[in-house]
Amino acid sequence: MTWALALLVGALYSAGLFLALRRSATKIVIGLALVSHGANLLIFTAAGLVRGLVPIAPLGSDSPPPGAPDPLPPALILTAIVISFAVTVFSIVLVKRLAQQAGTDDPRLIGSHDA
Amino acid sequence: MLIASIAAISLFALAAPLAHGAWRRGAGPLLALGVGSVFARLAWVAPDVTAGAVTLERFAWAPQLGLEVALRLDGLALLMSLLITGVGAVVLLFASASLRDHPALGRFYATLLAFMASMLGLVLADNALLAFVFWELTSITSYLLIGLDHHRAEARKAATQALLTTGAGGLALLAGLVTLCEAAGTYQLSELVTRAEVLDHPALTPAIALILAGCFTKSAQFPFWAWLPGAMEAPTAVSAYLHSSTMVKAGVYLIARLSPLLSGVALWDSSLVVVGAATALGAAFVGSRQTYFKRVLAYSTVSSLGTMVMLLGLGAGGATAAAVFLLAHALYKGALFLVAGVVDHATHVKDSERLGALWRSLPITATAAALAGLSMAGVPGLLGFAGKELWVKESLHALQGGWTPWLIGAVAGAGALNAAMAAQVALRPFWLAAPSSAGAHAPAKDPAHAHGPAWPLWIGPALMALAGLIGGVSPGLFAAPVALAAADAIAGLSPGAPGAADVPLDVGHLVKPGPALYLSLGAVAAGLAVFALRRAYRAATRPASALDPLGPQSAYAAAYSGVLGTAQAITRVTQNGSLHFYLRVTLGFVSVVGWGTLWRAWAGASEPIPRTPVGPIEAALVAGTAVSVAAMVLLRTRLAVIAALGAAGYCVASLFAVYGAPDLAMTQFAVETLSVVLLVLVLYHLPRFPVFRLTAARVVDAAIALSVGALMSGLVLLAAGVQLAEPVSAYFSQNASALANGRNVVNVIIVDFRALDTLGEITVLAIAALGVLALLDVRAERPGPRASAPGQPADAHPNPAHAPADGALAGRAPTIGGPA
Amino acid sequence: MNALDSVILRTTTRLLLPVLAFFSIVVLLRGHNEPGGGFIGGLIAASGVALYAIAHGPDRARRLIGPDPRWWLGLGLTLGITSAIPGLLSGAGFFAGLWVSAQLPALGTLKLGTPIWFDAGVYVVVAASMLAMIFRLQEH
Amino acid sequence: MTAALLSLPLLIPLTAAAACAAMWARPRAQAGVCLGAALATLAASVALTAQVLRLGPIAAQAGAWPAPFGITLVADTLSCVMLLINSGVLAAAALHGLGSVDRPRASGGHHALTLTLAAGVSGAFLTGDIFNMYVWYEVMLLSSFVLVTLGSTRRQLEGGLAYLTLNLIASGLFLAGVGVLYGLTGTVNMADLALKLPAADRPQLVTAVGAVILTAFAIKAAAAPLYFWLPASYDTCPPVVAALMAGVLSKVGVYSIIRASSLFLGQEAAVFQWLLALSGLTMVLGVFGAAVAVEIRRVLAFHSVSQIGYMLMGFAVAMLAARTRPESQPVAELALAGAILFMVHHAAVKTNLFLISGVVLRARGTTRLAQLGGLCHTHPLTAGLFFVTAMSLAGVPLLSGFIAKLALVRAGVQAGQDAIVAVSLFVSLLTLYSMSKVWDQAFWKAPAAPPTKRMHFSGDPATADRDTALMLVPIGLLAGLALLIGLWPSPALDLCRRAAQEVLRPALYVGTVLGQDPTTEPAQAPTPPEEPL
Repeated sequence: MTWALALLVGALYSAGLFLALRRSATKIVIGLALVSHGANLLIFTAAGLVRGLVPIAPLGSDSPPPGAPDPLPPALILTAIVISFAVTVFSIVLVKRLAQQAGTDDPRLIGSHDA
Repeated sequence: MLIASIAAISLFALAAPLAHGAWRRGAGPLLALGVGSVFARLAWVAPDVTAGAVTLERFAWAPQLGLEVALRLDGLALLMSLLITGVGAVVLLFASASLRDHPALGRFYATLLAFMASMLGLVLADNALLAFVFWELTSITSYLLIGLDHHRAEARKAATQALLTTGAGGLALLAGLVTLCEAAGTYQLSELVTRAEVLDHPALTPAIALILAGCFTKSAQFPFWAWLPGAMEAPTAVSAYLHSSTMVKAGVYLIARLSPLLSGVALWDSSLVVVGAATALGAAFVGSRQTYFKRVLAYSTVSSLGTMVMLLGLGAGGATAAAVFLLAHALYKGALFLVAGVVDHATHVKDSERLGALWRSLPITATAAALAGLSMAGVPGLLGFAGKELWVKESLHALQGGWTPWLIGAVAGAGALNAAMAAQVALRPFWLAAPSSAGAHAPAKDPAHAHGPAWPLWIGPALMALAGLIGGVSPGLFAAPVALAAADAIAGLSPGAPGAADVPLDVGHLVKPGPALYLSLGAVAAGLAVFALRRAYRAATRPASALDPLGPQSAYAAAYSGVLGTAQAITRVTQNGSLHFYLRVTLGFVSVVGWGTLWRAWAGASEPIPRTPVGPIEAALVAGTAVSVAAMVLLRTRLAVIAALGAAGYCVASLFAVYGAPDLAMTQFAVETLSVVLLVLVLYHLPRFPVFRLTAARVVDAAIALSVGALMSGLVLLAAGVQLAEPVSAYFSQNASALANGRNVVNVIIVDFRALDTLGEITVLAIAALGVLALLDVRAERPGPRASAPGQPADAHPNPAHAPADGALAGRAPTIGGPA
Repeated sequence: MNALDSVILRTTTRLLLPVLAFFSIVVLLRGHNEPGGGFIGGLIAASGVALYAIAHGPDRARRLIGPDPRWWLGLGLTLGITSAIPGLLSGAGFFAGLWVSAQLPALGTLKLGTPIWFDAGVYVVVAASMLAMIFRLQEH
Repeated sequence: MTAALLSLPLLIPLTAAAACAAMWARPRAQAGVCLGAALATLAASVALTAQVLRLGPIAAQAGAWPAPFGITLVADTLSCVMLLINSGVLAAAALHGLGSVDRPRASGGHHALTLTLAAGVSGAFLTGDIFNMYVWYEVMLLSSFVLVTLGSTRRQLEGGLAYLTLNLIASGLFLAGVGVLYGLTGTVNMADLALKLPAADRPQLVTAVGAVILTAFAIKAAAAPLYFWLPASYDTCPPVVAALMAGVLSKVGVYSIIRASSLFLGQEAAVFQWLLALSGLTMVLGVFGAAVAVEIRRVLAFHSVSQIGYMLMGFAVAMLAARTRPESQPVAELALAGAILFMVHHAAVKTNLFLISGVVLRARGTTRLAQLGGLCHTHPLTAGLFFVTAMSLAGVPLLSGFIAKLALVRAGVQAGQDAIVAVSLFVSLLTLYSMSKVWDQAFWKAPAAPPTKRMHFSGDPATADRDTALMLVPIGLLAGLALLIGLWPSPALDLCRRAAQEVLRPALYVGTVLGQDPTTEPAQAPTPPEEPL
């Protein structure tokens, strides 16, 4: 399964970055959202996979069952998810405002002052 | 005393604008008096210094960097500092009259005095880095002085050229000094010149090359001299002071300062002689074809600087000649520049050929010009003769040392052409008849100046010319002791030891029949002949202007446009405004660096990749994610792509759920739902994506994206297999319940163990909310329905797409101070 | 988007709102022991108000929550930051958890501590930022 | 006490930001809060620095959870210097903002976002935890995204898109790198990583992870060839925002490179060889852009890139010297001290130049060189302050830039890195050129055209003079700082050298965070739960 998830991480990054290279600011933002999915899955997979147990201590017990998955990666990913959500929402509104002003969301048509 | 001198002049610089504001006319003479008092103080100790006393003053500055305020007054420093303060006082006086009505006179005083303080610091500095500090300050103050009349484009251009040329040299000098001093292990100049062991150091050659590059640019040697004639855009007072008497001698000074160590090194000596001689002859040739006062003087200055540089390459005898020449040149050339200023002031004519018989209206000035001109031409009885005579003598001497006879040709030619130039500026306008052409000006026509110039104007040239005369007639009075003490310092002779000081300078000793005398008198005669036949000479030499494209000005222009053209070309490619290009380069870099390093890491890893059984649910989820991702790449409507994004997110969330992270899964489900809703809300109205086509660009993009993706897969596999240490998270599982009162370890981590992360996270969320509001509310463009508030200017741009970026803010705000 | 002209929706949301609000608080409080917590709780609360806004229009929803969402943002952040202070004052260090427990009849022991205070801050910030964005996008 | 002091540079701006958000409708009050918080942050940073200079590096564990389990805040001299930069620039921007931030921008959240930006930067400088650093990175990045686009002009949005996209890619890489690090070592505490990674003795593995993380940092630092976002965005936003970003933001990337690679990522000397090569490329490409740019803020933006190169150069020279020859420790210290001093200098000077461009923009409505001119007659004070600051940037003596440059050149020559020294001096010449170009075109030249009627005054034109005067206060102070460092460099040099010494001895940092160093607050268990209500 590690192999499969590793390839999936690669697929998420590849597709996300490929979208970021397209002629649409919308696709860029969506692609970056996909990249952050990839990063989350990467953290998750890199730390090791455990199936069927949760890192929650059962009632009456002081600690989760032995062999429960590492609780830290989910906590880190939780933070990362919220952050990437916040960034995605902001960026998509940015793209919308840009598209409203420029009449297109093609970065090749709008981003030219920098040349 | 030394630091006090520099501090006093710096103080004058700071006080100058105030003084000018308070006293107007009186400020200049007052400041000149102040500088004069510093001169007097230095002159007071001169007898001690020429007798061999060396004054040292040291103060800590930045010991961490080897930067120390170490000041040292020896013979060479004395010569230079007397010139700096003496000529400085006279020039201030001159400027107070010649620039009387200049709007920036206060600022001019301040800058000139700041320059003077820097120059004084440079010649007194005994620390290489301190010397460099002052060296750079002279470049900057000179920039400001050349650009004093900055409304004129030529002045600004000349200022920039001077700044860039001397600035480039300065940086070379810094590198050279640091290299040399690091090799020698000391930054103290007086210590450095005794470290002969550095002569075997491999860094010596680059250090010499770099130091000479600095000195040659500053002292306007071939091929860097182009900035100096340009610098004549400055007011005459500035030219007289900076560009003939002092700053341009900084390079010569530094060469002299390092001579005790480096004299005798083949590269050093031969560079000085070859470049110096080339400059002396080349500049003399160019100058002898000019007629404008300041141009002639500028090129003759360059030529003289070449002479001094050349002499410094000729050993101890050359040092004596150089010191005498330096003193003589400062006096006559300073005088002639001021004379040119007086003439310009009186007649507003800059071309020496269009003037004549000025001795009638400007008798004192004409006399001063005559004396200075004779000195410059090298006529016996004046200090200039001593300088020239020693020069010729040393050149002949060098011939025996194996130098090519061409050298003598260069010396003779330069001497002759300098004599011609002396006649051109000192003889032609004053003592010859006015030209008959209609453009001729007689100053008497100008009633304002009919009574001759004010005393501050003529006193300077008169004093300097007189000094040249006294120096020639009675060298023992001041010229010989000062110059010879300097020569001792240049030759590295310990003060008081028998050496150069034995060289007699009085006319009786110098006028001895021999090749030297014949040669130098011949040169004067040839010069006069050139002057007499100047029209024919100029006509005959006109073909030489074909060489201009190879000249220093062209070299500067080529370097300037070459560097900027390269910069332009590169910047146009790199910062081309295409986000797509930026992304490609960035991702390409990631891919190259990532694979380059991952490859080696893989090769060194032997751990197996962990295998966990794949159940049907996981398989379905992986497949679902993969399909959604593929759909995102292939689909063309926005809604479909957003839906696919949501599907991918749900699949990933389900994977989290399967592998024991329920909180994570819950959050991801919630966030994914919200994202999709918001994306749809925001993007609902936008058009479809462009049509999918397989193009070469797309293939490249795909390759880059796949490469980075594969890199990430590789990293995951590496990290999943290799475990270098036990995870710290066992601590969380053990203590969450007992110490943190929570059974859900993930949540306890979020709100307690790693609460700081979460604090940052909610801050991000809050910022995003503020950001969305700001994007939608604060609008500088596109006056929509909200914009039609009363009081809004009617000239709102009809087409928002073409509104200027800094347009009026729509809505409730008046305007926004936006970027342009 | 204006309020949907639907009596049913209005009535439903009016009824749903207190339920969701209560539920969100429960999720917030139980997060320490079971899946849940401030983030999810805040999202649930926000979705309740968002539904209300869809049914009754953003103006009435704004009146419902009282001050502007930005005020609530400030409050939530302040809650989060100030939960660091008791630990600082007690000398244990900032963000150090301090706990008190109360015996509640019928419910057993209720443990309250600064981490829950902190989680409440998370709850408020999440809800407020969601509402700030949703209201504005709705009005736009 | 220590814990309080360590958390204040983070908590003060964050609390003030919360207050500003709550006071969204009262811009003047927000400006006041912002300034007050900035000064308080500055005071806290100074106090913290004093403490660190007295006691050595100090650490505090958030939530009192012992390292490496909780999140550690740790301040060594380098962190303190960076905090001083951050709070100083924040204070300058807040002061300037009193005059330059108009009402719509203020109610759009300018002050709150300025404060969150500062908080994020403080967090990044203080945290001893690499994932936590990621979080603070995102705080400051999103703050800066909003600040860059605040006003929503088309150019701002365009610049914002480039800025956002490239920085989010950096975030994606950073996060991935952190995940891989955790997967390898099971820890995200940087001191713990500094113990565990070398112990594993797998330098090639570390370099592979390091390549990803350092590339992410290099994007944020705007090193070549990853700097495109910076010139694309700095000249589109209000000068006060550009000042904030140029002053501190890209230095966070440099700081992170220094911190991470000196502690645990730089196990192979080749890493620093590459860094050195990139630093040269960064300098040259940046200064080329500046030399040909025709707009003041664009010139300044490109220079920011170029000067990032100097900072990286100093660090790379230092690490190469320290790694290759143990006896060259003093050289390494000087090089790194030079790099750190360069950051201090650059923060003061570049911030100031952007602030001055704000005055120019206010006065003339444009910062395009062709349309400017005559400012040295109409605005002599501004002209003087610009000249001093610009010359400092160009490394002219008696000013801060010279001291920093001299330290780098000396160390470079001592370390035998002649090529990079040559490059840096060439770049220095072009810096001088482009500064003189701005001076020439904007200040010296006769005005190109009479100022347009449509001036870009924000707020009330009646208060324009007062506003400009307010804007000049921080400009004067920063120019004074450049002069002070130039004239009296010893204290700054000593501070930077001490910071360098500590960076070059990672054991000190590790001991402070993990060990029983007396200055570390002992890790305490939380108060027992069973206390009566």
